[in-house]
Amino acid sequence: MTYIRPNFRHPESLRNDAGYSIKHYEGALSTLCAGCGHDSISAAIIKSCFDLNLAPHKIAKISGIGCSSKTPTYFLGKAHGFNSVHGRMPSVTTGANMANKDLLYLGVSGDGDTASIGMGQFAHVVRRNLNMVYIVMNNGCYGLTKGQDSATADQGSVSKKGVPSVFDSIDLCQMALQLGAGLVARCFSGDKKQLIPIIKAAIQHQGFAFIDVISPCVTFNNTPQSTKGYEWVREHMEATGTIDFIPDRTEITLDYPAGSSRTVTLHDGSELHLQKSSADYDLSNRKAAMQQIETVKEQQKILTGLIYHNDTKLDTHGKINTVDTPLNALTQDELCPGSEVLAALNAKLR
Amino acid sequence: MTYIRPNFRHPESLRNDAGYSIKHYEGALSTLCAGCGHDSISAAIIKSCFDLNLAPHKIAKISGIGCSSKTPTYFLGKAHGFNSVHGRMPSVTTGANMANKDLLYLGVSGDGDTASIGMGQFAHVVRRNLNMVYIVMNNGCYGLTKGQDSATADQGSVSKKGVPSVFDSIDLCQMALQLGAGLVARCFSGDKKQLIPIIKAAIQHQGFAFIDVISPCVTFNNTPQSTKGYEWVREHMEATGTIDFIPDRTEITLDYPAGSSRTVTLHDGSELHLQKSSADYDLSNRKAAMQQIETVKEQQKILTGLIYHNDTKLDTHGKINTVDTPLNALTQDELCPGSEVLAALNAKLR
Amino acid sequence: MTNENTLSATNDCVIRFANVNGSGSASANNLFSKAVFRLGVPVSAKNIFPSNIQGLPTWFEVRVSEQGYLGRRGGYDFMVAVNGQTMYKDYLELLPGGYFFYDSSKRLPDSYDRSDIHLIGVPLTDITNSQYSDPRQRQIFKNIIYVGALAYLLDMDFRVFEESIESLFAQKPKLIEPNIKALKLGYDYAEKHHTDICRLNIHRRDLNGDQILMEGNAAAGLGAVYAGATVAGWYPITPSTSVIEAFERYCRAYRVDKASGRNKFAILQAEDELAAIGIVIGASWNGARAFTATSGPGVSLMSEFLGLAYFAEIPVMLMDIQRTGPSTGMPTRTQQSDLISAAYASHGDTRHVLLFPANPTECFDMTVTGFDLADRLQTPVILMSDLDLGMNVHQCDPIKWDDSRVYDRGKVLNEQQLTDLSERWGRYLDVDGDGIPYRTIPGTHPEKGAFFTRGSSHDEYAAYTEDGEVYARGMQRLLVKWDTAKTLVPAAEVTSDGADIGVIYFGTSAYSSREALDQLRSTQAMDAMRIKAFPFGQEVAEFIKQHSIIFLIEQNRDAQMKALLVNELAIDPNTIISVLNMDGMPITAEFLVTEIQCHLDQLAVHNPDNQQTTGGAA
Amino acid sequence: MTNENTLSATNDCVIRFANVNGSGSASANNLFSKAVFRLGVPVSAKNIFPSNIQGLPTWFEVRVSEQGYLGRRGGYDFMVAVNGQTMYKDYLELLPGGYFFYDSSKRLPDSYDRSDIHLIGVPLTDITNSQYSDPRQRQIFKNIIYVGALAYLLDMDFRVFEESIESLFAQKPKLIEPNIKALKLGYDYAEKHHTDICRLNIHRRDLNGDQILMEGNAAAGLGAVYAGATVAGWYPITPSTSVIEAFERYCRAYRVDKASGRNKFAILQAEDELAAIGIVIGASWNGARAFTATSGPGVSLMSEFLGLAYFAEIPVMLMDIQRTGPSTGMPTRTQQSDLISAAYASHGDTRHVLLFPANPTECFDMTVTGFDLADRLQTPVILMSDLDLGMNVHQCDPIKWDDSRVYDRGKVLNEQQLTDLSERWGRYLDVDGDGIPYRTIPGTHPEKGAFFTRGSSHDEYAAYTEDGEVYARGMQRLLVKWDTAKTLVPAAEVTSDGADIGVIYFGTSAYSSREALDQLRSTQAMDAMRIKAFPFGQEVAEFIKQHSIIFLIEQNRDAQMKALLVNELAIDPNTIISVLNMDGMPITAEFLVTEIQCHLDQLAVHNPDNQQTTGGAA
Ligand SMILES: Cc1ncc(C[n+]2csc(CCOP(=O)(O)OP(=O)(O)O)c2C)c(N)n1
Ligand SMILES: Cc1ncc(C[n+]2csc(CCOP(=O)(O)OP(=O)(O)O)c2C)c(N)n1
Ligand code: SF4
Ligand code: SF4
Ligand SMILES: [Mg+2]
Ligand SMILES: [Mg+2]
Repeated sequence: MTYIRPNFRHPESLRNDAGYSIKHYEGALSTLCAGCGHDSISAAIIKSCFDLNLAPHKIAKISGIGCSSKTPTYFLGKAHGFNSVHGRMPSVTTGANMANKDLLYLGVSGDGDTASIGMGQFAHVVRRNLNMVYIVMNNGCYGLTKGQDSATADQGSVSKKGVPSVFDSIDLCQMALQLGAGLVARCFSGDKKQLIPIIKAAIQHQGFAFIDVISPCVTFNNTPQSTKGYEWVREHMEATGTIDFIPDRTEITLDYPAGSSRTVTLHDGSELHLQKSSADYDLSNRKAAMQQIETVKEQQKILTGLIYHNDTKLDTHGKINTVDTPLNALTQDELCPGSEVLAALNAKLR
Repeated sequence: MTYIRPNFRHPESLRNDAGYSIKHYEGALSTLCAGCGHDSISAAIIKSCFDLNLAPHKIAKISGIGCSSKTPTYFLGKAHGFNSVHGRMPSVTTGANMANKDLLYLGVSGDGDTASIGMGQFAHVVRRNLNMVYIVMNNGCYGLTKGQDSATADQGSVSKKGVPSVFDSIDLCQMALQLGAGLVARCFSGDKKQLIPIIKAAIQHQGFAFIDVISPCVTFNNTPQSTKGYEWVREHMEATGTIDFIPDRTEITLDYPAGSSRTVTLHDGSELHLQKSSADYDLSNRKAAMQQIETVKEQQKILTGLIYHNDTKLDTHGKINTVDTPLNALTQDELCPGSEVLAALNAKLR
Repeated sequence: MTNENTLSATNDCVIRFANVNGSGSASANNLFSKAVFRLGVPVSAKNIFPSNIQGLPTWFEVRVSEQGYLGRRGGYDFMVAVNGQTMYKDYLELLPGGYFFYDSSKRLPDSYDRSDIHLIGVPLTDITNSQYSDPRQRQIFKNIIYVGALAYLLDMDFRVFEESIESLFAQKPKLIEPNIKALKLGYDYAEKHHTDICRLNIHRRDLNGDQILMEGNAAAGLGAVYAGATVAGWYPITPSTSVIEAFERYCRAYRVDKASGRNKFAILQAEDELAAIGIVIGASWNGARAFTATSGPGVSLMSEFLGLAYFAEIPVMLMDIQRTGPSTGMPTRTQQSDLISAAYASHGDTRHVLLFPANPTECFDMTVTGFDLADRLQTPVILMSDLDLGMNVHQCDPIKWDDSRVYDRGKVLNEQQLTDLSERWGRYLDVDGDGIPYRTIPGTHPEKGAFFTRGSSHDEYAAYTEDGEVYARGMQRLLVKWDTAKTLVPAAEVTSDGADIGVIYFGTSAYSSREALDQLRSTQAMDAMRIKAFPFGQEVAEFIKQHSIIFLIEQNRDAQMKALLVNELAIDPNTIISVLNMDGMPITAEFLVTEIQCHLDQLAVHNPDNQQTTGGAA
Repeated sequence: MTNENTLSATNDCVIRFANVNGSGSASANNLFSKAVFRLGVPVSAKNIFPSNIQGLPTWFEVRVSEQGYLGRRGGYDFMVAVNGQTMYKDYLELLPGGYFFYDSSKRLPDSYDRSDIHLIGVPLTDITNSQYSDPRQRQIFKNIIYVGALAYLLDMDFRVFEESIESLFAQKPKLIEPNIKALKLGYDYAEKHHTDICRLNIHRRDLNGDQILMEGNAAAGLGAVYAGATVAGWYPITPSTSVIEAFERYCRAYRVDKASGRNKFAILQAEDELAAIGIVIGASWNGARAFTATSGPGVSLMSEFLGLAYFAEIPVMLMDIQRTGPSTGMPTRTQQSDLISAAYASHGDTRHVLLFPANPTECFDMTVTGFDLADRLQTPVILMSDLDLGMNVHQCDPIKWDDSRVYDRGKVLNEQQLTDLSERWGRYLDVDGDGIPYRTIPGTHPEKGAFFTRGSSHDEYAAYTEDGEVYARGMQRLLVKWDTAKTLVPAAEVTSDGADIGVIYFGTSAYSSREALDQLRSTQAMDAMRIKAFPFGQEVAEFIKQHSIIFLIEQNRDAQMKALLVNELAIDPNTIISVLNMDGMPITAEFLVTEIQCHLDQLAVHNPDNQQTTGGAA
């Protein structure tokens, strides 16, 4: 039980450009196990929101059920949160987003919550390109119900129970790519340097941004033979590149060595800079991204980092052509046709 | 309303090697619209089962809800059928298969039934590699509820309603591939020459065999601008190859021109022969198959035919290591530990 | 057949059309019933269609009633039998003295040997074949021809048909003349060959006032527009789909921003019913008015989410257009059989507000009320319509809107109110004693009012708790809210004259119940109550208390409303006699009269002095 | 504190352990309660744990009762307070005259100022720190040390602890000595510093006969093995998960084919509860015995499928291990609040058979019976267990199996029977008049017996129909079957002595109810009935009829069993007084006595001559 604080600790007095201190982004005491990967992700979210100068109350954090889905209580205490039912975060977030397009939607889920009971809703929120950040805290198991294998547990991976998983695992990044997500990334909760810029990029992304964060469950799935344990992941990570998030390209001019780096420009002009990239494919090429995941997997490695980015597609609101004003802000006058039109309508019905 | 009869009409008297006439494989009067693609698929199923000499009563046909899911009533009247609830055919089939591994499981679904409400169950039955044939009668719409776009309706496709679909479509073959299906094919209900051998191959395949059959809905989605209409599909089909199913390779020796053909050998020794193939990739290479679908799609075409085949994986029973005897045939003696072991057990609990 | 047996009546008959679906008969049949309406004669029409798209039997029943009885009466006086598949059954179902209209292009088989009915043959196929060569035209005009024949046979003013055709095809004037020609073909043939055969007439009256013809689902969809609903998540299912279709249609008409062409509404066809209600819950939580419409299977699937909304106190507007259950049941037949599953949807101690509209006007009104109640009570409200109401065209009062009406958005704190708050705000704190706490909408205030919504147990400040006492306190407060609900829902409609016998009904049983009551009252005084909502107000309990014999009319097998009444009002079930119709067809007045009379006769036998009757079990 | 206030008793006390979860206290506490059991003294233990994995408060309550009362009594005599987070609350909750055991390594703050209790400080941290250096060892042995101290304080035979340790670590003998050492550390410290302080004793008796200690879920899992279940589809959810874990454990022990090492069972962790029950339905349809276990949220999600199984008549064995609802509620607290949602699960007219086990032995027996009933009745059967029963270790009768018992697989036609059939077989034809038709399993016969299963309406021959009469006939037959069910389900257990007052209870309320009855009967005659199943047999109706005052004990807010009784038996709800516990904690005898006595006092006031009592409303 700890308060989640980002590793990069700012003095309480330090304020970001929006005038908030880091405290404004923190939440309640975490009740997760000490060392749980999920807590690190919470810390990264806090730090990302602080750095991006977001108004905390303009964020809605929505989750399903599970240890992972509990985390929204532990960050962004000034934001409204919704711990819904198991596997149904996507639909609740979709409704929330329909009601008010102006908030930032941070969806948090687990691998059980998303890849099993929530698979249908996951697929369809991707397909609709809902403008949200979707984070899966992926530990390959059902933490809250005491460690059963989840559908992301790799075949042969061994959890605390000691029985190797027999079924193929579902790769959520590949699913997201397949279903048309605009930003797809995979991270490791133990690697904040990579995670934070990617969360920032996901927040800035217009449309559906998916981050699969491998997040070890220290209590039930952190054995040496678990492919979602700290040890295994650290040893098998293969990164698309070392990543910097640059909020405003006019501001800083970093000198990246030519050829070894590449830049992803986000819709607000901010940039994601990949240094010393090991990924030799075009990040905006879906087919290439899919291949790359497979190729790295064939080498018994896990591809991490930003895997795909493309923000040319309309989001759900764009597709269904809603007005700019959030729907929840339209007044009765704007919504109710009034008595007059009824005369004509009734007449037609005679 | 018609009785479904395969196009290739055998005289009633003609019997297959198992001694059944074609009548043994037929079902009740179809109540689908005249011209509905689904009826053609039923006919192809009838013909395939006849040709394969299957004992009709050793088949279980299971479906969800929809026009497509009604079809099991219209074929194989001697087989038990189960028209379950919307989107849940996979779980019912899974249970049935667990109970008796010795029957052939023919699962029939629609694109609404599979790609929307049934997405979760679909994904997981693939993942478990259940030994079954899974046929989606894909018309890009919800026929039975009068023509709403389904999740397989392509963006821009226009149904009878006249409003272009705004969301991306879900490609079920790609999903199946992604999730590890052992046999993946796409066919067109209007092309029996391709469909029948593939159904046969799917039946012979050990493990999960998936066939996405584009099957026009003449009533609600057969406009010229519908990418699931007869016209569009006929014009945009791109086949992996012209296909022959050869039941026993020792029997017939066909002379295929070298280089232009390839052969897929099924677990019982039968073969699927692709002539004049336009697919220049290895059918047993998953990555290549995925790429091929995408590549053909980029050319505004639909890849049809056998897309992928690999039967090296254990099916669900294999993975969970069940005995050979069907579980529903185990006797009380084999199942009940009896009173003796209770003495020891009770003692342990004191 | 003797003349005495011949059915004869003016503006009082039931005509049944037996067709094949997908054959275009629906529009012809509607043309006929609309003509009756336009003649100023009350009419009701029931479409009895199969659960497929084309080629199966479908029926259309038109009730013509000068007395204004709009329910099903029972029995058919006139059969338009143009479906070979069902013709013999249709033939047998005709009332003695009735009229059997058929396509005489083929002669009737010998088995059609009833001597107690009138045969009216019109060679529809021959006529169309001789007049039209295009097969599609043949099919369509065949239907119009029989309507023309009916116009003659029933002595209807031909002009009203012409006018209908003219207004129907105002956009496609080319079609007017051929349609009128087809009508005439039928009219003329009947006039020539069946002169003065039919003693059923439909003559012009002026009984329909300002009434309109509308489907309940269209009215509910319109109601959602007027109530200010902006978000709809839904999944197609018969018979609810047309609610959303109507909502979309009316939104496109009234809710598109003129300048930008953009929509002041968001309708999402969800991937299933779980997602549909998830969308509604998310949108409602975020301050929009949102709703979904479904039928039984959808309600079952929404059950978990309904429990969340109940416990986390989120407004939900759900329309359940009931069909015949259980399971897939008869998807195109009506029933009132989701009462228990809707009222107590979800595990644990839950209960939800239900509204029971009885006609399209009420579908509109109760939808608007439903949104207000959901916001005020912060809980799910379920509009319990049914297939009969939702998908049939009903004659009803015109839709009205009072421009001074202001939406009741309930206890929502805005930014200023939050700023002004001096005490600590608690999301689940009952400060007014009505069991309803104040809520806030995300994004309202930079510092105050944020809270965590959860389906797990929470204290008054929305914090997670596993303290049994705190949990129990919250659950008890929900009962206080439930009591508040009783005072806010629409009250039952009571007609009381101090009789011993009370008849209770609700929803679409209202039509036939009223007719049955009129008949029964000729020999026996009876009071009546129409229930409009659950939970029940005080008036419901009182009505039951005041009557020694209660008949409760329902369209289900298990007397579900009785279960609700008995359970919620602590009523002795033995005081209630259930009258149950469960075959999926809208209940008929005839059935009601027979059933109730039969019970009364039995009671009279058991208690000759008719004193301390306690009623029989259902 | 005066001596009179000091609690003193032999073999009659309640000890509460306050710990932090994930700290290894569970095994120490179990060691203690098992020692009581092995001393031949009846014991019951309740684990009150949080819905997280590590670091939150958890309690363990041990009831020691020479009289054999195994429910919660109410009140704590002895508090082992080793959780700082809750210590003060724990302190306040101790009964006057009780004993407060705490870690005296740190001195108690001044606020701990009660003068009516005994403080027993043992410096657990100091002792462990001085004895062990490894932090993990420190944590584990700290718990063992307090158990050792208790052994002295409660004057328990130390040998029984040594034996327990020896048998516990029979496989890891290295651990025996250090554990015994830790026990001794505590024992010795207490002996030295708290000599003869505690007047609560636990002395050896021989009261436990051949009883065993078992969790209800383990018994249910074992029952499924004995019943011949081969297929389980499931989805993890507390508190049901351990049913499947037990099933798997016992299958691995008894159901692996020796020769091949292969499994005579198939357990699939499904993707969700919809799939879990889908798997069960598919397997049952195909002739295997199949089951699933879940809790409230799962039952909600299974609702649509349960309706299918009801209507298509497919055996389903479902175990609902109830927890506190609604929604996610309190996942680690108990309740009996899924009765209505289980009994009437799904839209349309549906009803399902429920079984109410009251102890692990019954979990076993009723699971076996449940499979027989599901097969015989071809319908869902739901075992209504709860967290208290399922996840706590209960002292109960040993599990028994009669080797002459033959599974009742119900009316299933085999190949020979099909061949021999002379009449046309109808899947839904009631040939015996009991409402139960004959079914066939796929693949049985090459020519006969194939049929189409559907959730849509069907005739007697399983053909699709939209004929309302045929549909209604089928639905009425299901009521006949329901009547048959009443004669087959386990009968209620009635203890009747002709008293005016009858007390009804079911499930885990049985323990405390019996204890309360013993107390209440000292002043007032009372009969009792324990309900074991729904639908109710004739004996249930009769019991209610025979008693002018009925108390009905339930662990939910909404009196759900009362609703079932009233609705199904047409009982006047006013004759039943509900006694409801709803805070998620197992009901206590103290609560029951107080509540019932209070009602009785009120009744006495209203009816001084105690004559025509009609009971008060709940
Ligand atoms: C409908 C339903 N089924 C089952 C559960 C029980 N349950 C709670 S959390 C959980 C799985 C959590 O796994 P995951 O999403 O991976 O989260 P983690 O705890 O591993 O972070 C389950 C099955 C539930 N709450 N609701
Ligand atoms: C739970 C549930 N929701 C909705 C429906 C209504 N429904 C029946 S069929 C269908 C869609 C069918 O579409 P598809 O699977 O593509 O089959 P098609 O008719 O196009 O062959 C729907 C939504 C239902 N029967 N059950
Ligand atoms: S059980 Fe696992 S996932 Fe849950 S809090 Fe503990 S370490 Fe994290
Ligand atoms: S509606 Fe469409 S899918 Fe359904 S039967 Fe007709 S053509 Fe086929
Ligand atoms: Mg997980
Ligand atoms: Mg379809």
